[in-house]
Amino acid sequence: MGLRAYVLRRIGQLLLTYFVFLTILFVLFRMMPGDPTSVFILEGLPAEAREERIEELGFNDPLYIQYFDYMRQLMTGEFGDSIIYREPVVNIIWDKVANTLFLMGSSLILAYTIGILGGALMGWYRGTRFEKIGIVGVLTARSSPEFWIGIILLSVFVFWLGWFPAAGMRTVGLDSGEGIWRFLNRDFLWHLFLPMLTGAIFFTATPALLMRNTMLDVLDEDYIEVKEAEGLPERRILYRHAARNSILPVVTVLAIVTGAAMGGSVIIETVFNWDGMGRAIVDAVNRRDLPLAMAAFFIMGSLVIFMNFVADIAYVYLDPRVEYE
Amino acid sequence: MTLLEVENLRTYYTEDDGGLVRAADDVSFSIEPGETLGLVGESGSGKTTIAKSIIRLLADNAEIVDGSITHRGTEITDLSKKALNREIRWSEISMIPQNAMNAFDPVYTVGEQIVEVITVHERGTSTAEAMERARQLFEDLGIDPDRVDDYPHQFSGGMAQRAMIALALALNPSLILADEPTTALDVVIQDRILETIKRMQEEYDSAMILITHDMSVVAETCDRIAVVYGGRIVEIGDAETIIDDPRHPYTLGLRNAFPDITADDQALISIPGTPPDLVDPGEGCRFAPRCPFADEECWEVTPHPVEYEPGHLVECHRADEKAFLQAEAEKRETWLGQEVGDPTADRAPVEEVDD
Amino acid sequence: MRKHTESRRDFLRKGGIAGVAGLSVSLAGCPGADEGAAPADDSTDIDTDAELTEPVPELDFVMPTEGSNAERHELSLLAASSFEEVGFEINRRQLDFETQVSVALVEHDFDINVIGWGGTPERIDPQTFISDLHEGLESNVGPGGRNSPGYDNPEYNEIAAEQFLTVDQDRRQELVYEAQEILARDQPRTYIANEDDMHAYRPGNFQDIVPTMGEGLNSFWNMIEATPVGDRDTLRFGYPTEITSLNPMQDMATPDRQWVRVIYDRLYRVTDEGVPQPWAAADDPTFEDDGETVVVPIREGMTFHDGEPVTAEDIAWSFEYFGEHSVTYGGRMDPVEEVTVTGDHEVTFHLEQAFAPFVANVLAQIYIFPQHVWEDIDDPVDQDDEDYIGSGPYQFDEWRLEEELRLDAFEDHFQAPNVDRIIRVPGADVSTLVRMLEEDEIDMVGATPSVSAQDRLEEDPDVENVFAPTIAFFKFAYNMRNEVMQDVHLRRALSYCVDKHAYVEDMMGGVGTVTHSPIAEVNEFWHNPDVEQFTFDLQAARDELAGAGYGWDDDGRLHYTEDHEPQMFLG
Amino acid sequence: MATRTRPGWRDLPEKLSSGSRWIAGKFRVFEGDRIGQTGLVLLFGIILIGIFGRPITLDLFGMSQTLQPFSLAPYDPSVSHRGPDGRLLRLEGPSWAHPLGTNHLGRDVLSRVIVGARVSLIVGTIAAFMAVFIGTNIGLTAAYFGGWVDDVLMRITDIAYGLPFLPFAIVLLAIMGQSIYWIIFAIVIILWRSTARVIRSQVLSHKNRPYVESAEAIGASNLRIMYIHILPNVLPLAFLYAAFAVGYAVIAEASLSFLGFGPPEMISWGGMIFTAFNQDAIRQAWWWVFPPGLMIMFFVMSVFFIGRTLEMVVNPELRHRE
Repeated sequence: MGLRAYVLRRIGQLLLTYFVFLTILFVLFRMMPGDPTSVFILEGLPAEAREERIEELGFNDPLYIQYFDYMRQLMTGEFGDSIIYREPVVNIIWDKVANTLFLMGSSLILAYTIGILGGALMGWYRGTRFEKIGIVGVLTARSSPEFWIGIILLSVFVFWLGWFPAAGMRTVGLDSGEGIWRFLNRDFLWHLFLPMLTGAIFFTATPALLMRNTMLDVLDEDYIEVKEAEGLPERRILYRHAARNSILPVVTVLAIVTGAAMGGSVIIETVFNWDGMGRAIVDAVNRRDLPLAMAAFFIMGSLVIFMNFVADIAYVYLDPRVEYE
Repeated sequence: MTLLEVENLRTYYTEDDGGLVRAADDVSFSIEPGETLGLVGESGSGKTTIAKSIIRLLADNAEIVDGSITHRGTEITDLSKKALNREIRWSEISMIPQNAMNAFDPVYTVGEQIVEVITVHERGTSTAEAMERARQLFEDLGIDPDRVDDYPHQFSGGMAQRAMIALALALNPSLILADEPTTALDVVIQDRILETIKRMQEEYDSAMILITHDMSVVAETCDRIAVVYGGRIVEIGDAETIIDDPRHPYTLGLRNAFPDITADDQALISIPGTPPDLVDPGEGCRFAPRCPFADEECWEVTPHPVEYEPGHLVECHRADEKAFLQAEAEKRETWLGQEVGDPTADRAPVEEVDD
Repeated sequence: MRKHTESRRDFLRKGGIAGVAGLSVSLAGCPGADEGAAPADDSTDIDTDAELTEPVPELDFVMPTEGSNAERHELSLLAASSFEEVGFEINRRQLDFETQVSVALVEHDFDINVIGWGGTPERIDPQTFISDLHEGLESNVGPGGRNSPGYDNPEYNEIAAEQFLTVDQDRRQELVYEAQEILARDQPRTYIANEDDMHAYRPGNFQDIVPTMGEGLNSFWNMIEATPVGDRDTLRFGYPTEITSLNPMQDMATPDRQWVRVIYDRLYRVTDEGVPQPWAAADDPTFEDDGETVVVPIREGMTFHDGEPVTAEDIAWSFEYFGEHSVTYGGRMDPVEEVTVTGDHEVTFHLEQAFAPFVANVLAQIYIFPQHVWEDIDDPVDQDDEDYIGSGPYQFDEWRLEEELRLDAFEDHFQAPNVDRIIRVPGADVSTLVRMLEEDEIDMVGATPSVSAQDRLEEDPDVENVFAPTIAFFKFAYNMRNEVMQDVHLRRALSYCVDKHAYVEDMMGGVGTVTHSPIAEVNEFWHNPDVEQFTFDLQAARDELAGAGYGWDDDGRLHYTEDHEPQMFLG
Repeated sequence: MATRTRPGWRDLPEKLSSGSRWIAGKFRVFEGDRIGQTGLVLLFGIILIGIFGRPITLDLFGMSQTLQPFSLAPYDPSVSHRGPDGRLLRLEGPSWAHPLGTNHLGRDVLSRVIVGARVSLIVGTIAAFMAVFIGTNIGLTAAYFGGWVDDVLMRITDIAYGLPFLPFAIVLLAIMGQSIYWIIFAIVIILWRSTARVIRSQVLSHKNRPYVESAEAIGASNLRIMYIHILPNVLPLAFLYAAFAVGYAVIAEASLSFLGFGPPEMISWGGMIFTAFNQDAIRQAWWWVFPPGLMIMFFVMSVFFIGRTLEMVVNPELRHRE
């Protein structure tokens, strides 16, 4: 099968997966007990006004109508209005998506940089003390749930040393600029550091162990010996040849892990009060703001599915030897 | 001036249980510029270890414990890793491994890999110049120069081996270590590759150490031949002498194991038994357990090389009985009737694997 | 105005709002006296050896999860095991807040439900808390109505309706007392505690803070009065949830209201002592026609944030407009027939009939809008005005969702605040805010930290805890739509099983007040201190049950007996 | 056909005994492997705590039977302790009476940590083994039958890969109500997928081997080939995945508990940290936060360490080669 046909087939499968995912999403959220207006009852919302609101939100329509409406909305990239904020969900959600992407993106970049380099070194220095300590360290990090790592970092760097801010994304009242400069400034990075580190510690294990394992295979290959015989400097062999050949499975796993990391962001966001998508889902689910919750879930799921797709394609792309199944 | 001088080389491996494997044990030989030396022996005899010791490409658990290797007066064993990389490896001594398909890094094109070795060693050479040289090498070796942009997996086995030769010649080395360069190939192509190697070696005026277990290969290609057994060179001499007039029973046996280049009526006779365990071999000739001619002395006293003709050294107590040995060795019964007198023979025969 | 920084539990029982009676003092008429009806004594002799019939069905106990309310969750579990000890079978249903509200208040699918009512200042008037069990009131009935127990006692309904119309303050007090007695007797709910506030701030950054009853540091007056120490100009105020809207027309939740009201003025504002005082009004209103006409003089010289003057027309228009469009509080204008402009600086309200809490609940609650901004808007509820132009002491600057709400002081206001700017910071939860307070990233937190954090803050020299009592209360509601819960003795027995004291002392760490009535002790004028009290006493619970024809099998499981005759109300 | 093969079940005892011999043989890999040994010791300790933490009584038909009377936990974990003056011992630091102090309701933290082992053990093992069971069967079926069966099953796997775990679990628990069963269910839904993929590719490589072909040639049924011939060959891999799955399941349960979606009315380590976090006590009450956190870490570490050692059995390539 040619590359083109392969990619086309994958896209076909992607669409099918996607359709089923969306349907599951719809079913899940329609099954959810409680209705979004009830939050206001305690605030004194009269029963009549509540009924009106429910009608307006379309919760009284037959299910199939709601389903088609929902599909149509998603097709047009619209998510409806948030029930709580009474504002289009799109206005609310993208900021949170950006916040989560910054957080988890930087975490993963750090995790993969450390993981790949560390894993490569562990493989290169196989059988040494360094490798052993590396493995134990990495497994220990992987054994610690994110919230646990976060709490330790908080205890040490905030409560004890006082080096980093306690929570949030920006110093209260600081004007940090517009657009991308809202993120690329010292204050933001300073706030970002601990949550990012939490994720990085948690996610380092996968690339590090995988990298080490494939390194062990690669180092046994003849061409590594030839490269040594060629008199290439050790570093060059390590990074340009051994690591480069070991990185393939790591890259494909990266895509999958990226998806998983997005889902796991809720924990870090909770510990560090980071206003991201994960927390948005929890909040929105708790407050039965279905359009918002659905949109957040939808974006996150899309990201995961898309990254899995990218993983498949990346594999074909990165390894000249691969044959399309 | 002698190109490479190996003296009393001892390379030992440490096993997991602490045992020492004497893979090269007191090996001495030398090579003149442009000369081709064949290292012949069964698998596990230590010939690859000798070659790898020369460019110090030994595994982590292997060590050159004694001896010296000098290349044009430079003591290789004393060189720092950096100096070794800069002065010896590939620029002076390159190698052709047995399976070229696996000897190229699969994620770069062959051209890129030739360019890499050139630019790393010759600072100041631009990538374009290096690539031009790679294309030139390809042309010399009869490969379409445009194929420098192909990935290794796009080459056939024979083609890859030629590309490997191109890589080995890229820096015009004074010595090439060819480790079973044709074993992985079809019989049909083997000869052609061997011819190519020979032709290129002459063209580039490099010396070569050809490692093989195949007597017929060395007979055709080499100026001199060293027969390796149990980590030692048991016989070394001119190609003609070793092929036509050997003195060591092992050489005689090896000769039998391959179709005679001259007489084709001979059936193949193989040497019974297996190569010796090199962990703590003890006193006595290491070939004694398999040798049809071994006597008491052979079992008890380690033989030392003796020069019988100029440049022809043999390590055997009974080497002076040349005529007798040669005559007996041609008889099939000599080898078949041999009662193997050593417990190591109980070991299951080792499959022929490339070492 | 009383400014206090009294702290911590020493304030606990000192509190009280003497001024509450002054709420509608100008309406006070003749003192009338009626003895409150004594609790009826119906105890009959019971034959404890009566034959057991079927077991009392399992009770469906709806409670919050630990995440939605840890303290109430603990108490619910504690109570559930006490119920079981007495012989009930309990099905514990832990629900998150939204589901709980839906299940209990909308679907009425429960036997016992745990929920609290919030205590905003307009609820100081007993109307809200007395009438929510008045089944005759339309807004209480049906799904989403506040009468979640479905309590429908004709005697009570009558009293609840009457107090609402009684302008005479003392007479009304008597009726409210009586209503409390009936509730205590019938126990449609177990009133458990007032969950008081203990807020914290950094005295090194701010002084002159004004915590008020039911609101603590969230109080309007605090926003105006708090004075920075040193060259500080910004007050950073933390609150655990984000506001949902600043549009006064969709102002639906308490946190929204706290900020809408600093941007939009009102005619009167309820002081920290619970009394409405003139604000945009120049003086107290004049009541004519037995209270059916109310004349309000308007303060001169006020302007909106865009510089336009605030006119009497704006005000009259605002009241009409709000009554017409506000989803949540439009109903407040129901008693008003018409609003007319009767002078350059005078507005007159014509009521259908005299309404006791008119100033506190209408004039002091409805916002003043700029007519020139709002009159052209099609859908006032969904309108997307990002300028929020009002005439209040703060003007809108910027709102970054889930990040910051920034308001600037409106310097032209007649009572401009003491800070230049106020920033509201929403946190994911109170702990986050406390953390930020401790690290000097914010100045005040408008929510009660956990008991652990209170203890810690107590020891922090840079932080001060301030106590504010509340009229809010928390209770178990018994669903009287279900047959099993219709028996008053069963409900009373359940009430004996609730350890209110443990709740206040152990779970709330002392920041709370045990209550037996919907009207808080701190609401002195309306609170009836002599109602029947239910304190934790499992023996009393058993006696109550035994006396009402219940019995126990060998496993201690509660059964009905032949003697059992359900009785809905006592008396 | 002249001779029929024996029915599959007759082979079973033999298969089982060879299986257990195989397992026993594999324990040898722990020799000299310090990491794996540490894992075994940790796991053993946690299992002991789980069993002996509190007495176990079984109610059967009204009969109460005590299976295990021993209690490692010094106190009833839900009793609030009070000082001599009747005051609640709120957030008291470690003392002789309470080696790990007390929590915000005066409850003994040590007892709660000990009791918490059970939830982790139960959720971890049940979820992991269910996930691996389902994943193995799906992978086996998909690879063995191929064609549309494979296509359908693998698309289902893709969809499972599209569900982000925590959000999905939170929504699920919001719908179904919080309970330990639904937590296990949510974990299983997410965990089976990786096993399915790996087992599938492993089975694919076995499918065309001579032993399968010869089994086909003598007319063995599909089920027989799948479960008697192929399965034992991929079982080591399934065991390996089970070991790792236990770790993931424990982390998943702890994470859900930390977000307040844990099993209600059960003491779990994640839940303890949630309460401490929720009660804003992490700043002062280290004795309340660190022990459960360390326990989660140790438990997961133990299975990961063991898994790493097992991995070298399944994939000997990973052993250090010289």
